[in-house]
Amino acid sequence: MIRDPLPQQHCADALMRDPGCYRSDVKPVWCPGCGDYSVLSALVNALSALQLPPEEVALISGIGCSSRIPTYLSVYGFHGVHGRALPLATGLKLARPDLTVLVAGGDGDGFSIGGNHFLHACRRNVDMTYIIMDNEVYGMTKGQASPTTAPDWRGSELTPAGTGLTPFQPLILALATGANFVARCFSGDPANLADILVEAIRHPGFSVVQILSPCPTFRPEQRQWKNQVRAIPESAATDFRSAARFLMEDDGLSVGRILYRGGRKPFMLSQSRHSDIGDLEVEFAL
Amino acid sequence: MIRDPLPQQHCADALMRDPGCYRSDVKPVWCPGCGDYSVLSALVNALSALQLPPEEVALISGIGCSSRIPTYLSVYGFHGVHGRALPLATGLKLARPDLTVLVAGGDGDGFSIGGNHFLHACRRNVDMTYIIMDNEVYGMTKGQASPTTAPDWRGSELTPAGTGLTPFQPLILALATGANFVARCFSGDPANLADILVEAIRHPGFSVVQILSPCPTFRPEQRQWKNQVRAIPESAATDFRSAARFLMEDDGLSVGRILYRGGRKPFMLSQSRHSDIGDLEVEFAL
Amino acid sequence: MEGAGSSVSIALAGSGGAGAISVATMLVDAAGMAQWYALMTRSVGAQIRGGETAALLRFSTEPVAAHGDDVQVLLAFDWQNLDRYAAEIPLSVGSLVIGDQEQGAVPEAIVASGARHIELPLKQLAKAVPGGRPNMVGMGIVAGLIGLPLEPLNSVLEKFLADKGDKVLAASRQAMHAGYEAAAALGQEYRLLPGHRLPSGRRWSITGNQATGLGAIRGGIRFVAAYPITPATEVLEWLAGALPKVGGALVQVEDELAAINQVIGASYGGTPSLTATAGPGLSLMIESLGLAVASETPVVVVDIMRGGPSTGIPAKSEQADLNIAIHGLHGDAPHLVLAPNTVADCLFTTQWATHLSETLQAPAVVLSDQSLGQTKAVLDMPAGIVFPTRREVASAPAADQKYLRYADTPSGISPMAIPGTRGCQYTADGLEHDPSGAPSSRAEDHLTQLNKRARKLDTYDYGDHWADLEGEGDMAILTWGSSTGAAREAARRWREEGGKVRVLSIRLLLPVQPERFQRALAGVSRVLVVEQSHGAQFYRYLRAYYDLPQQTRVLHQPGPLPFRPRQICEQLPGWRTT
Amino acid sequence: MEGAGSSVSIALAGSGGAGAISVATMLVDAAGMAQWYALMTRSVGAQIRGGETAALLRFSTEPVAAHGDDVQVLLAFDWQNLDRYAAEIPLSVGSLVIGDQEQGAVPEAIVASGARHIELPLKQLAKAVPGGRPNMVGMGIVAGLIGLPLEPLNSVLEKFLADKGDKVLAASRQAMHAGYEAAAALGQEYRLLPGHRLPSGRRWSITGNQATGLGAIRGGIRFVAAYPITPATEVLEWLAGALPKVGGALVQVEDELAAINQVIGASYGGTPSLTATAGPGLSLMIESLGLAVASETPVVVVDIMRGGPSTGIPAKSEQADLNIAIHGLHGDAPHLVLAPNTVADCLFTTQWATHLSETLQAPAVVLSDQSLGQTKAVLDMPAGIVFPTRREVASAPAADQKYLRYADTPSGISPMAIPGTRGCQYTADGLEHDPSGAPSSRAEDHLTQLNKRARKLDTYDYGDHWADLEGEGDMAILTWGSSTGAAREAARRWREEGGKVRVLSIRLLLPVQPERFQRALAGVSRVLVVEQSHGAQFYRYLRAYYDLPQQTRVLHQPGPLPFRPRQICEQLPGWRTT
Amino acid sequence: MTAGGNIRPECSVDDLLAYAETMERAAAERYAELADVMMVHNNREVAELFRRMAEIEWLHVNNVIELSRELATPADAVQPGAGDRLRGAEVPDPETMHYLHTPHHALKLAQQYEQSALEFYRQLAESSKDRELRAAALRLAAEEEAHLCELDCWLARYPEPEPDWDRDFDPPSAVD
Ligand SMILES: Cc1ncc(C[n+]2csc(CCOP(=O)(O)OP(=O)(O)O)c2C)c(N)n1
Ligand SMILES: Cc1ncc(C[n+]2csc(CCOP(=O)(O)OP(=O)(O)O)c2C)c(N)n1
Ligand code: SF4
Ligand code: SF4
Ligand SMILES: [Mg+2]
Ligand SMILES: [Mg+2]
Repeated sequence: MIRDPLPQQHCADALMRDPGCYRSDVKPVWCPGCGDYSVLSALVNALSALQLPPEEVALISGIGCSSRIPTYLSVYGFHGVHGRALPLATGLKLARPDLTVLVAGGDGDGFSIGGNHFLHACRRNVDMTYIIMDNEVYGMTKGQASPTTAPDWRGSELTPAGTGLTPFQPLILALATGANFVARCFSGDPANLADILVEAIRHPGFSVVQILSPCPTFRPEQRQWKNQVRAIPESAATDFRSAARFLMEDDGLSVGRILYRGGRKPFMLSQSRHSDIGDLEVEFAL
Repeated sequence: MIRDPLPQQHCADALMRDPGCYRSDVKPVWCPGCGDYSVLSALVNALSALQLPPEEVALISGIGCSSRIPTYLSVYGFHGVHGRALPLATGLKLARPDLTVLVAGGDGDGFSIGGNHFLHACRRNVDMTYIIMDNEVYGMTKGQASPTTAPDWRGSELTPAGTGLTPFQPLILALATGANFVARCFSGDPANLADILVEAIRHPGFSVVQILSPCPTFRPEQRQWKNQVRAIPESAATDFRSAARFLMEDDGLSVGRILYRGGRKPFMLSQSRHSDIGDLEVEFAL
Repeated sequence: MEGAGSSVSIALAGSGGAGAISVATMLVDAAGMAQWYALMTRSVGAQIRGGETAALLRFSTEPVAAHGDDVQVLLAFDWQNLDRYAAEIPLSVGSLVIGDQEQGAVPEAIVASGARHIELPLKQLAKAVPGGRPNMVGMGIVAGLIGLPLEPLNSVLEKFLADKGDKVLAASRQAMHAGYEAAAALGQEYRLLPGHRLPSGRRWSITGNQATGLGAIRGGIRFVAAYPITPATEVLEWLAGALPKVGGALVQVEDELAAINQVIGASYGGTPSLTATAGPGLSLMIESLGLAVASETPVVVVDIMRGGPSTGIPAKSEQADLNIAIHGLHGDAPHLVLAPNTVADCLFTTQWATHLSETLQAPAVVLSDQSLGQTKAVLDMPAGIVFPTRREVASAPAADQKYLRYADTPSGISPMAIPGTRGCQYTADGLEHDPSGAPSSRAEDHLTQLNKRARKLDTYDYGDHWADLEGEGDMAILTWGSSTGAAREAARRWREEGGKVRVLSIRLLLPVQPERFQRALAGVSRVLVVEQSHGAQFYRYLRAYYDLPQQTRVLHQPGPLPFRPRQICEQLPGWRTT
Repeated sequence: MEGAGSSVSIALAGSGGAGAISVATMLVDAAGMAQWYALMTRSVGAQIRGGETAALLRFSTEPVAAHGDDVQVLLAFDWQNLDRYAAEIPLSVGSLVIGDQEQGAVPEAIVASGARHIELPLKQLAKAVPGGRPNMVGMGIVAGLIGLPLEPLNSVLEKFLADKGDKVLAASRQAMHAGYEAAAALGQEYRLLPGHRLPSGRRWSITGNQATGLGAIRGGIRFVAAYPITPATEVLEWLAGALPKVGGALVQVEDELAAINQVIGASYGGTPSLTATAGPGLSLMIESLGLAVASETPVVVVDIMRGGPSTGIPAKSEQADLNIAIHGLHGDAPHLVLAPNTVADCLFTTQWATHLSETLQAPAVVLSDQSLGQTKAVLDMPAGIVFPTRREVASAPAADQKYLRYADTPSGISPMAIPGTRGCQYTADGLEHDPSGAPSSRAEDHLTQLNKRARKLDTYDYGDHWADLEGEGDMAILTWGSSTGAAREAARRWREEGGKVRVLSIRLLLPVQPERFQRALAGVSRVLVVEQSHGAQFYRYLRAYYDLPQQTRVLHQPGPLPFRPRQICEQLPGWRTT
Repeated sequence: MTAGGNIRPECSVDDLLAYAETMERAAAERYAELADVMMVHNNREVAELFRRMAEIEWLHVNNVIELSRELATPADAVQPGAGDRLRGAEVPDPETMHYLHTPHHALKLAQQYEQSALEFYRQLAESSKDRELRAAALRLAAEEEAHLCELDCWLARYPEPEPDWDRDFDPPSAVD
């Protein structure tokens, strides 16, 4: 990899950590043109802006093209099984509240097999940031419809007549179940994405950032997204209601703004009182 | 069980099927005072009102006190595993569209372990009726908090300080994900419940009926529900928006009315074209 | 069969609400205070409340781990639906049945046993005391029958009824006394000899599920993810209360898929973590257990086995999850499987499992069962074993070196970096990987990692804890888990009759220990395998991994009935002569 | 090693986009039209697109089920990252490597093999044709080398490029011709003898995954629930297209938990149903497979095995899901496990599995693997076997009788009422139940149902299909699934050298058939077990259930490399002499 | 997308140079990344080209540093925000890539971004009232122009490919 000629060492010690400090030396296997590259760029820039020590950040994912992302960063990572990134991350954060915990993955991983954990993670409101690279398709298994796929998309042999199903609206559900921060972005505007990721990571509680991230291989028409997306109007983002109302009308292509920031207290486990194991045993002694 | 003195036989043949025709001779193991008894009554009354031949009805459930219900009816039943009633019923209905398929279970079964299937069943909109006996607790495992439990309920040793979680709002999620019929009832008003069940079963597509059904054993305070519930105002039920708006404000104790009836076409599998297996093999022949 | 005097078996039965279980619980504690040992299991109907209930009690002057062959005394508060579980209360001609004639005739199933039957007016005796209840009368009768002194009885009553007020306490005490006196008329036949005097606090009263929880905490577990399921819920409930006191915590989660993944996540973060479940829940955890294997993340999964398959018989015991625990994972996925064999051993085995899992960076499945877990026993205070080592962790590598999470070390154990450790960032992965953790599908990397994961488990020295061996001779009973109690009692009887027999109860089921096994069975030519499963799962497992002598017999029966020592004895002499 | 003349092995390699796979696919079909047999497997890198790709081809005058020992010709369109999978292209001193010097030097790994190396200007030859591509030139070279006539080549080109327009077709044909001619200079060494002439349509070109799909449809499957996973997705994709044509349907679902439950539901409704997955998905289906056992609902679950544990190596083959398929369920849960052993057998075994599952009202797991599933083969048209029976269904009982869903019949099979049948309403249950289906936790009911569920599987007469036996002698190779091809080829060579050996490939893995096994191995004193797993899972399984001779050896290796016949041969003579 | 981020005609020279350095750096890194991407996908030819581009961008970085030194601007006048580094006019968009791209495509891509950078600096030079800023912008513009010329020369060597350049006979592979 061609890198900034500065030595790597500064990443651990220097006062100023470049984005490059957050990248590992494993090269992505994503297809050229995949939106996930930009998500990766935006994420490392966000981490650099936050100047978080890489060893105090953990990035957890499931399975899918997008879920490969932890390997490409130099933070702690866990590439788990399909659909279970959120509970894995939750366990980690609950046991290690000192870490900055990020979760990343795709629309299939998060909303199909992982849908239940998504709901319950929003309800639980643990202080983590969930980054969904939504390409409305299962990229890794060669292009089947995902929950966010339009009902009439006929590109997969598994659903040759389209799915006929109401697409899954992750942000409406996130709002309805209690997520504390909700935003939608577009990988084609990584600068804006990076800015919003910074906010999402900073915000306490469970933050959900849905990113339209095209899959040119199985959804070549998504190359057009860059001409189709539009900015979320400021008015949509004034409060919970306006955000909910906006999302119900929206076609999913409005991006680039934080829609909701809540004030709910993040969930934590209280493990305050300390006593000796012997004290526990008293209850059994006769 | 004390039954209609008429011989059972008439149930199969007669033009008029009594509610008793829909009851089996297995006696419920529910605690005296459990709301599920009234749900059972209402359901057999609804089936009688619809005069559905018992052999053309299938009632599918998961695991929980409430999920024991199929055994108590004389229709076809399947008491499956915890949390999987909806996919089991979906498979049945897709393969056998001629049957009337009902699904029943508890708040734990449906929204905790089964939450993902709930979302996807709403999206899929197969013509079935889902009857949730919501007691805001896991009855069968002796009283732990369920997704619908209030965050400050301290009755379980597993969550001695309360769950601290945002309660799960099944009807908002049902609306948001595409259910075609949404209602909330109270087991304490079985007459109204029976009427609404009739409508739910009649309505095409996926119908969701949430029933407040008290668990006097682990939530004795629910005996007060009968004094606390109130009627859903008519205005709430005019359309999708009004229903959604109403639910967002409601405390969950408004009952007795259908909140939403949609016009979405139920999902079915097309298995129209008939050809010979030999025709399939042609593609392989050289 | 058992010598009256050193052990007595008593059943209390009645429909739910009659109070059989609470009385039995108090009797167990009182017996412990009276310097005896005791155990209590229960059998319940399908109803949540008000169902048929029986408590099976055994009191003894020596530590006791299994029920006897027969129930010597059955005291029934009523006869409601007793036939539904009569099979679980083995009566014989020598048994005494005490009923209250006000509750109707003795059921046919009981009469058929040939047991002696007497009537005592429990309800009337209770009514004579204002606020008195028949169960307290029953408690007095049992106490009187076995000669339990009044002092411990009074003190357990005080403890259990502490928050009920003085009036209730006085009435209860009085009703109990009435029963105690009524028992005097029934003779001395069931009186127990005095037990060994131990200093106060040296006897414990504990259930297997509580012991499992305590073992976990002793082992270092500080994070637990919980989804309730019978009969594992009490492990979780006990831990929910105990963990915060030692700086840990429990979280209730949405399902078992979440539970196993949360504990993997917490453990990845450096906190020893556990979840407890039963067969259906274990099934759901299988995929992610494989992730723990591949990512080399230690986690402990306790399975309190119940009747299977599927939902099966949730409240009853069976040893039929051995197959899934040993072989349930897809791919080649070496891991640890352990099983406690007594109530007390629930503590040790869970603690050891935690130690091994942490040391070997592999998931450990602990197979307890309903009969161990829900048995309440009076036993000698378990020894406070402390295991020295903990997880081998990595520290920052030298400047010119790259940290390799999955380094191919000689022991197979690779130092694990805990997030927060500077310079050791890596990605844990369930995909096959090279030593650094980067995904790889190369045959070479696959082989290296498969070898390493197998080697770390296979070459570790597990010491003597792998199994419990007792006795000598050329005959051996091979067993595991909760069947051990009955097997040991059968062996004891056999030896009392002059025979020789070994009992080998395997605690470490995976990885297998063929050399230790061979040593333990050196000179043995006849083996009787004893297990509570329909499919003879333990026997098949033994065949697959161990060499058994030609003369091997299998005594296997499914749940819910536990083995009675007699059943095992019957296999011994008959077998000897043929 | 293999006689040039009757068989030739060729590898085509190049980075994705070079067209190695498409050329190989066309060559296979063309070979079939030319009255030969062929098979093709592929090896791909980690990239979705543009990764390193190799197609391994074998052409033969006789039916062929495994690759040979070496690749005789390697044609590389480029050398990009070939070292990443060089291990999968075994070259030897006798091999010929054809490269294009424009693509740079031959990699070290290739040179090291000692293979002969020549350069052909593939790219230049292609450029000479307007619109010509190097892969077409390559296709011509291979065709020329093996003597494939032009006519079938032209017709596959026409078929494959039908929608690309005449210009593309003409350019491709011309480029292919250029290669064909270039091959003439390379000599006759790799020419194949003429194959047996069969009537048109009597040879099929099909992949194992397609054959599985077709077997399912032939078996009567009409409902499929699908969640995609490599390498099972193609089974589902093929079925999605095919099912509606025969009145069935496929539905894509939210996860594997939904998939297994949907098929249970559909089957309960009377429709034979199937789902296909790989190890991770099978793990998630475990709990509900137990439900199918307990509720006695037939379902077929196809597991296309891949490298494990956990996510493992998704695109590569391994036979390591045997343990979970046999033993993965909690409780005692008898079920069916079958495994096809050739591409063609994927059809038969899936069909038979469906038949057995329907007949015995039990779930059947079919263990295929990536190497069978994703191999494309030219083979003789599979025979159209028709199984007579179908699910035993109940009709309305007499007026005075109650329908008992789980009646304790002598065969253990209880007639199953299909919803809609009047008077037979019952509740299917995963809770233990009495014969009517009502929940019961009584020991007696439990035993009755456990016995019945075991008996129906154990006493059924499975006939000769349980295994394939070939050869004779006192030595046997014991194998299963995709390892069978290499084992058979090794045995053939052994026999050609005058030796005797049996090959027993077990198709019905559960229930076990000890008597048939004993008969098949009568007179055998030495056994070589061959399987592709690190943990020797098949060997352990055999030990658990069958009696093996003292002299038993195990040749087991994990994926992703397949067995080469030579590896097995090497075990035979050495073993014979020691 | 706002090319140039917060850089407006009324900004200072310090701002411009800080911006320019960040941008050139980002572009260099991005080209290097694109080179990696193409290497992973075995498109060596295009990878080499991007590697060259990256080197050229590093030269630009050094030139900006040089210029800063000449103008004696403080090292980091403006702290770039998280997104600013990605907001530059000449940072190529990875989403336009294709694994079968030919050098022609790659050069076209580079041209597009260099062109937009050129226009950005030119416009700034035209619209700013600050003389110093105009001079600096013009110098940066000149550099981009030179780079563009170079690209033109290269492009001449790589004619437009056949219209079906993106046709891949091989199916994609599923890896998880
Ligand atoms: C249990 C399980 N089921 C199925 C799969 C196969 N699988 C791998 S990735 C994937 C879908 C990925 O889609 P998405 O999450 O949207 O990620 P993308 O590839 O589109 O980024 C599936 C179904 C698996 N690995 N594990
Ligand atoms: C896989 C699995 N996990 C856990 C359980 C234990 N379990 C049985 S019922 C139940 C909860 C029931 O709650 P709900 O659905 O609300 O029903 P209720 O009893 O309140 O009617 C649980 C956790 C189980 N049977 N299977
Ligand atoms: S298949 Fe789609 S999602 Fe996957 S790497 Fe390629 S472009 Fe990205
Ligand atoms: S425990 Fe509660 S839900 Fe269950 S039967 Fe009793 S009252 Fe009903
Ligand atoms: Mg996706
Ligand atoms: Mg409930």
